[in-house]
Amino acid sequence: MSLEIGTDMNALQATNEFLRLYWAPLLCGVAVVAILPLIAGYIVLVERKIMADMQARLGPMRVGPHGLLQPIADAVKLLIKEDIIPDNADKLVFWLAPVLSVGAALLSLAGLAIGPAFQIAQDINIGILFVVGISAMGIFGIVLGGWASNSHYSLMGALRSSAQLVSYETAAGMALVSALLLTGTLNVKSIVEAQNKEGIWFVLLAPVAFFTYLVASIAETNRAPFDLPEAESELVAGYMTEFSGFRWSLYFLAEYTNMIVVASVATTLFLGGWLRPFARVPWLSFLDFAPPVLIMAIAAYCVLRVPKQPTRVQQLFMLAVAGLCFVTALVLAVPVVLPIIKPSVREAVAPFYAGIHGGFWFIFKVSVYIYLFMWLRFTLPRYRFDQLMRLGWHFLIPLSIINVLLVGVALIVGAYFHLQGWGLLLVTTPAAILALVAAFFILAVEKGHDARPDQTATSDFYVG
Amino acid sequence: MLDKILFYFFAGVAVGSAVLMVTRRNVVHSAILLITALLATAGIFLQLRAEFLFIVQIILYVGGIMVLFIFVIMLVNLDVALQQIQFARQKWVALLVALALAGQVGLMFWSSRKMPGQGLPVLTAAAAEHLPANSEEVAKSLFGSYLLPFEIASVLLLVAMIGAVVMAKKRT
Amino acid sequence: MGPQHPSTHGVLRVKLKLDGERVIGSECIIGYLHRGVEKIAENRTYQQFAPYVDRMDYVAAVSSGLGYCEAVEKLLVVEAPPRARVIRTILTELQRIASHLLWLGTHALDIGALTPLFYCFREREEILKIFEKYCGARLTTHAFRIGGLQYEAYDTLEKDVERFCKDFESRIVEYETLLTQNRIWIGRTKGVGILTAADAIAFGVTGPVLRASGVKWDIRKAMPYAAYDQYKFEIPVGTTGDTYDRYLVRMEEMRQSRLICLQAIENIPSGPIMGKVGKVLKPPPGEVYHAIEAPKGEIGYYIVSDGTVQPYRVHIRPPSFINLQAFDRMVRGHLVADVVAIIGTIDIVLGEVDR
Amino acid sequence: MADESKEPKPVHVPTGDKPASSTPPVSTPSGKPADASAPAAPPKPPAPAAPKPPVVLQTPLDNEFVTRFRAKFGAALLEAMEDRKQAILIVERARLVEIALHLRDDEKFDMLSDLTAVDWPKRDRRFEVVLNVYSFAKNERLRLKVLAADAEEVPSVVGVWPTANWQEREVFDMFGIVFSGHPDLKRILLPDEWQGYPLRKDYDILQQDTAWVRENLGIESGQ
Amino acid sequence: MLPIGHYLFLSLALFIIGVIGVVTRRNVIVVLMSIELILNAVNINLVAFSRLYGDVAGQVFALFIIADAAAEAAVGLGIIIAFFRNRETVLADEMDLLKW
Repeated sequence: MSLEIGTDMNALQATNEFLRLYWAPLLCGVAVVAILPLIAGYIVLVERKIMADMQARLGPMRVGPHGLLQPIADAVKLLIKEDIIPDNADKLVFWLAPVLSVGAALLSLAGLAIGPAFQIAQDINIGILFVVGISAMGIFGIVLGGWASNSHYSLMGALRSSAQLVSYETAAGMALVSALLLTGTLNVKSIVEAQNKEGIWFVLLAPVAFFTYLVASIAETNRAPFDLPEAESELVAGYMTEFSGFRWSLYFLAEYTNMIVVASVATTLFLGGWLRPFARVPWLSFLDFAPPVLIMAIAAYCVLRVPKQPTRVQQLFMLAVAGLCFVTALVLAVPVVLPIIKPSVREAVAPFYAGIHGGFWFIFKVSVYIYLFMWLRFTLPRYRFDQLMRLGWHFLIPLSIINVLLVGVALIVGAYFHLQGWGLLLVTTPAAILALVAAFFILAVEKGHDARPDQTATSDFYVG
Repeated sequence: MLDKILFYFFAGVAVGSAVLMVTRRNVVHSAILLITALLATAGIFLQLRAEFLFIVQIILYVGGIMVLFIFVIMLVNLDVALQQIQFARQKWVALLVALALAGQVGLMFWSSRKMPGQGLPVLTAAAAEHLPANSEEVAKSLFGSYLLPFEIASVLLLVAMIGAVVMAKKRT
Repeated sequence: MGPQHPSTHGVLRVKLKLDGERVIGSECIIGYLHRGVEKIAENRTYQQFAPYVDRMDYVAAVSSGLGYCEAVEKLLVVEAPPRARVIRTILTELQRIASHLLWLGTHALDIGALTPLFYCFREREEILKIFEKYCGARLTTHAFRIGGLQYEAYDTLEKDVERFCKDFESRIVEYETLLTQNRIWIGRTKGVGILTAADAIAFGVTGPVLRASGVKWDIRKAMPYAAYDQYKFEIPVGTTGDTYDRYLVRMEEMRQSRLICLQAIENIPSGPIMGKVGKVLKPPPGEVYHAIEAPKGEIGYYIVSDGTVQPYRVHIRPPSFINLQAFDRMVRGHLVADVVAIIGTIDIVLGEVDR
Repeated sequence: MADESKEPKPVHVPTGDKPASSTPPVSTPSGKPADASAPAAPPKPPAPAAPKPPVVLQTPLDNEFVTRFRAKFGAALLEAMEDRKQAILIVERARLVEIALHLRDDEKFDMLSDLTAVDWPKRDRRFEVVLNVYSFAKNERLRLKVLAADAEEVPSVVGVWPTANWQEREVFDMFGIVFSGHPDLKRILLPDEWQGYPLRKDYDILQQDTAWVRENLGIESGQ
Repeated sequence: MLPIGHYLFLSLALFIIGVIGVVTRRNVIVVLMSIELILNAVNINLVAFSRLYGDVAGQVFALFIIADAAAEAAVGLGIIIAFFRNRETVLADEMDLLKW
């Protein structure tokens, strides 16, 4: 699709020419921006439910059956709430900050490919880099937000969170570099193809990179043990203190979109985007049936729950949810079942199959990744700011740089023996082990020269 | 057609925000305006099919240097400096200098119109499709013919980093 | 940090002198919750004053009640019957577990761990149910009377306590897996708020804070009261006296309390629950100082009687008030984030600090 | 005085209307033991029943510790007695710090559990500052008493036991006893500009905060 | 790809604005920012010509300029912070002492 349309056309012809060429990305773009608040809302609901479940309580149950309507109630509440602007705050910047934050988050979604078919910005040559770059813009939203509400506390919170973001971005960048060594290209689609060709997910080839990226991405979205900026105890709600109502929900949306972005980058790069697990293993092809069966089970469960709902309207709602799940199960089943019934129609169905199933698996992996975020959030206490920075600078960044080195060396050796796919494991696993040895070495050095009373050993925080 | 629209849009934004940046009293506003100017130039890089540079500009310039600027502005919290007058007395001298500069370049443009020989190279650029993939191209030449400058640049960055750290360290 | 700061366990205002992030000095401004309990005591009879004692340390009301009743019994030179003493021991130990659970929950929440709070409150709920069945109240129980008990133990008391103790062991293991080995928890607590043994004694600190600094002293062992001399239990002692040691000491104390309860419910002696105490108490003139081991430390009652129905002077030695003195020594040189952790680890209740 | 909120029980009117509690009107607060209507006298031998004169449980105490103490301080030890098996030493006010140092270093009383005061308006030296010390080594408690008149200063023991800091401030806050040598003697529980010392016997329980409320809030206190 | 004149004119405009900024503004930080703007103008030229001649060397050189701009900004801001900490001001006029 050449960008250059004949320069001599008049305006009208140009516009419909433009539309003809770019209707797909425009449509996807609008879809994503519209659906995202809903998705973010439901992620919040799921998070509160899981948190409750882990804490031996029920979580939101009041609005709609099992609190399913809770996000809508939250959204309405946020919209209605009065929008306070602190006096002599910087009006322009106060308005701009949340917009910038959300804009950066949503824009970086454009570069990602949900399924082979569904990608907003078709094959950007610099795919992953584009996503990382744009999400780096989110820092401005936070910093300017803190500055605009010109209260001392939120300024400190803003400075702290942006310092944290900047330092963990380098760590995340380095982790991505070591993964990109394996793919060789930046383009999102070709990364997944590369994993498909190799027949192995890159998480197995570069486990340390995946681990560092996981830690860095948690820190980058200000969540779980790294959510110091809005640590209630010292600076109340950090840079978000002065924002209320709709503005605050923009920040909230930005945080959750960032979480989705980070999760999908990890999925594309490490967990083989929209590939079905063991995509190329013939005898495991029955896994194709897994998605429809799974959704059908959910639908059945909903139907079972219908009689238990207290009021009529909740029963109806539950029925609607069951119906929805049933339809999705059908949609997923068609491309799988049809070729078996009528082998002739296989080629026609193939793109549909790839698109729909690919989409399912991608969303499935992203939700597993996000579940990990939530799980960490409920179990781990919070880092102190200096520990947080020390973990970032003294441990994560050197570890990821060493890892880049080792993966590079491993690849050269691999190429020398021209190993392929699972063969590569022979080379990359020793590289991973070497990286871990380096990690413990960094730790030993760390423990050694830090004898100050409040110094703490911060090895990889997965222990415990 | 689309190219023309894009270029004029980005050029307009760039020049507009640059002018505003220079004239704004509030430093934070001028920082934000500089960011928009940089983003506009990134847009122009994109229009010139230099994607790698587009993303490097965003990550390095906007995501790195401007964050540094904003940090320093916050740390130095300039409301004390706001009250002082922002513009040096020699405002008019500067305008004069700028006009002279503009005049000279304008003259060069104008004269090139007349004399075909030494005029602007009127080559038509290669069409967009068969341009080689940009980042691979940049990588090849960067690590191919320009390896030495690459190393020197890294040394330069190292020196700058150490300098900045030493300079900004608290004199404890 | 203003009086209504979310993590100061009540109305405590702390003025911090900061150098950047580090704390150089601190001053606690208290008195927001001062109700003049000691003045009221001089205008009430001995029995009427008992409920006031529960309102001081509202988290460990049973133990302050026990302290007061035993002090007055000492004044009257009267001994509570064995059955009453055993039931008192059981309820006090349960109250100790409940108080430590509340401490663990809020302390972990201050440092950022969300889940332990809900686990702790789930167990604490069980204990409060037992209190409610026994004496009708959950928090300020006023469970004991001078000379013995008011209410006979309800029939399923042994079974309830046994059931609670049985599954409490697995619950403690749950907390331990969440926190003890947790690298971030260790990071936030090890080496924070160190109090050496000498400082602890100098500042008159008592209870788990003192034991965490390495001083092996517990009134239940040193001067046994109620029925503590009949049971075997150890005193957990820390080494460095930092927040992590205090955490370990309190966790171990919960285990020991559980053992005491188990030993106690095996044989609750039968017999009267009320000692030889008349309706009107007129202790012979004189004075007494009686101290017991409350969950926060040594709570002491100095009662002077002039022979009338009303005590002439009642002075209460509150453990939180005196432990809080050591706060300034512990907080120096730490970061603002640690101040919250240190306030949590001293485990103060403002009702008791201000009286 | 409309005292609806608090229970009407003015202190210095001994025979005011009693709350409907069943206890008979209290006779003059002289040390009259339980009157006849008390139920069966406590059978415990040491606390004899009503007929005996008021049993004073305070018996003079002289064990080897007291002799050692007397040998060292002689006149400073005014009286040594034991009340309900708890040793009490009444010592001279001036030499309190010296005695405290001696107790802490030689006698191993290394912890000051409690420091408080009692107000006996009828005595000439009305205030009795009470120090409860405890020895970890000997697992023993000892009570030191110092008598001080209204304006007299009591030497502060903060040097010996730092824990006395806040406790002395509280005694000053409640009784008005000035502790000489205390690092920063000011009110700890009550607002700084509070007049009067609440725990003194002559301080009526009812009109506590009228002055403070009128001054700070400009309204009449509701007491 | 528009004729090269447009890009030259654009970079000239930015360059001039940058120079004006450097000369007129008293606040050192804004001066630094204007320098960034000037460097950016130069970049546009480089990329335009690299696109015109199809040789990617221009873009590589632009990369080096960005690296240099980063180094320069880092050291420049370091100086400003050190200066601000001692003299409490960020205005160019008051930076008249070589050694304070």
